[in-house]
Amino acid sequence: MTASISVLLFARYAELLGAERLELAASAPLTVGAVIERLRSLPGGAQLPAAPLCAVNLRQARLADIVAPGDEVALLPPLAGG
Amino acid sequence: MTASISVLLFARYAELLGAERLELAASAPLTVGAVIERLRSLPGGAQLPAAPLCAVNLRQARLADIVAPGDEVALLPPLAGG
Amino acid sequence: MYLTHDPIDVGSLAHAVHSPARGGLVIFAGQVRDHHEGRAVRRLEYSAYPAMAEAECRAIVDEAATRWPVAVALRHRLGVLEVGELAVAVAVAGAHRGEAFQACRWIIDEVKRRVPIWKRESYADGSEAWVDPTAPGGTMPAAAPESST
Amino acid sequence: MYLTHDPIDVGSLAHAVHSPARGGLVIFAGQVRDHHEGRAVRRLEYSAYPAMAEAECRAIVDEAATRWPVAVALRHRLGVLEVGELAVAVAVAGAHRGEAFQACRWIIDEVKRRVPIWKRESYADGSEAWVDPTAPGGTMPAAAPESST
Repeated sequence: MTASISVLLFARYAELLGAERLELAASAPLTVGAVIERLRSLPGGAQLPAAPLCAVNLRQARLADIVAPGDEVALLPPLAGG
Repeated sequence: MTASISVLLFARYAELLGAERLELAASAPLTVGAVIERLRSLPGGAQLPAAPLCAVNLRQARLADIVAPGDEVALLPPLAGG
Repeated sequence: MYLTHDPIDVGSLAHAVHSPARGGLVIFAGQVRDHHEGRAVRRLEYSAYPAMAEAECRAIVDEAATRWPVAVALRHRLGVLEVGELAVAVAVAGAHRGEAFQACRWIIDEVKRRVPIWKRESYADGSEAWVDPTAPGGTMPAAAPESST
Repeated sequence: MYLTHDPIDVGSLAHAVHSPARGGLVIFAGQVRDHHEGRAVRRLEYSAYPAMAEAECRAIVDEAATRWPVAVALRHRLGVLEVGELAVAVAVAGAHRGEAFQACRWIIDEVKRRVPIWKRESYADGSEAWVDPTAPGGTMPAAAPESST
């Protein structure tokens, strides 16, 4: 079984990368910031902000937080509910 | 035609005096306070406060305000709407 | 007409202020509670000085419309109400929710402060009293209950 | 379930929080406006991160109930909405109106602040954009409109 981190993309960010879900191969823990850097190197990813709102396993997270294979990282565009 | 001031009584004040409307004979202007003193001298009137909330011709009034024959004075118990 | 003896329909008040340009709707609805100052309330009766109460309600609504860019609907019930029935409702719609909240809160506070309406409560033990926010205990004695037969 | 693809029924939310002990009911209803930042809006589409949005809504409702002695009902719509349809509604009932107003205002502010929901607007001229309160002009470009055929 390949070790990976699930990345969820929503709204405009999903449009930028043309995907709502990606699996990033990851054999060891890394920071949320490192996950974002990898996404920014993908086609369409350059327009992602360097420090977007993020969640890890449904809770808001910071760029310095550590994620491990099996975690779910979500990139959240600026919220517009209500 | 008898010159008089109409007095309206509401809620508990109407119960105290046993009337919702009184005509006070008055040939000349007098103060709202004087109207109240006359009401307080009526049967049941002693329980009226000396300075109740009052209105003259639908607008809140003070004890020193002057009323003339033809005016409508209302004595308003503490408000309890809403 | 801001006073009514008929049940208040909140939906029709909301409809009255609704418009596609006003995205925020705030409604306050006050209903008859089953208790007051520790006593079990069975029903109550609202009475008013109708001409002055209508004039005060109109003045409140007009003043709200000058203070905030909102549309307002207001209704206060009179007569006998059972527990759970609506006594008063205010609907305020505006483009921005902050204004709608402020205006709605201000209007209901002003209604309570300056509209000549009175409330006679009937308690579960058969007694009655006039609600009087200025009195110790919140009520003043009422004459013999209408229900004494 | 705080999120729904079905039209929001404010009456059922009011009914859910209603009780004879709670005399004050405050409702906020947010509906789709016909304009945004000067542009004529035709319709819009709400999307969400559903699992997190449900969790955040639940956390907001639970926190409100610890801060004020109130009952709360909350619903946010997802999917395509026409102008005038309800996007979100909050119903708060309490014994005292001040608490109900405060809680209702706090809840809708928190929903906007922390629930992961996004809004794509379709304008009268056929263009579309993502609502982005942090962007100059309030929107960011969207990919080709779904309606281009």
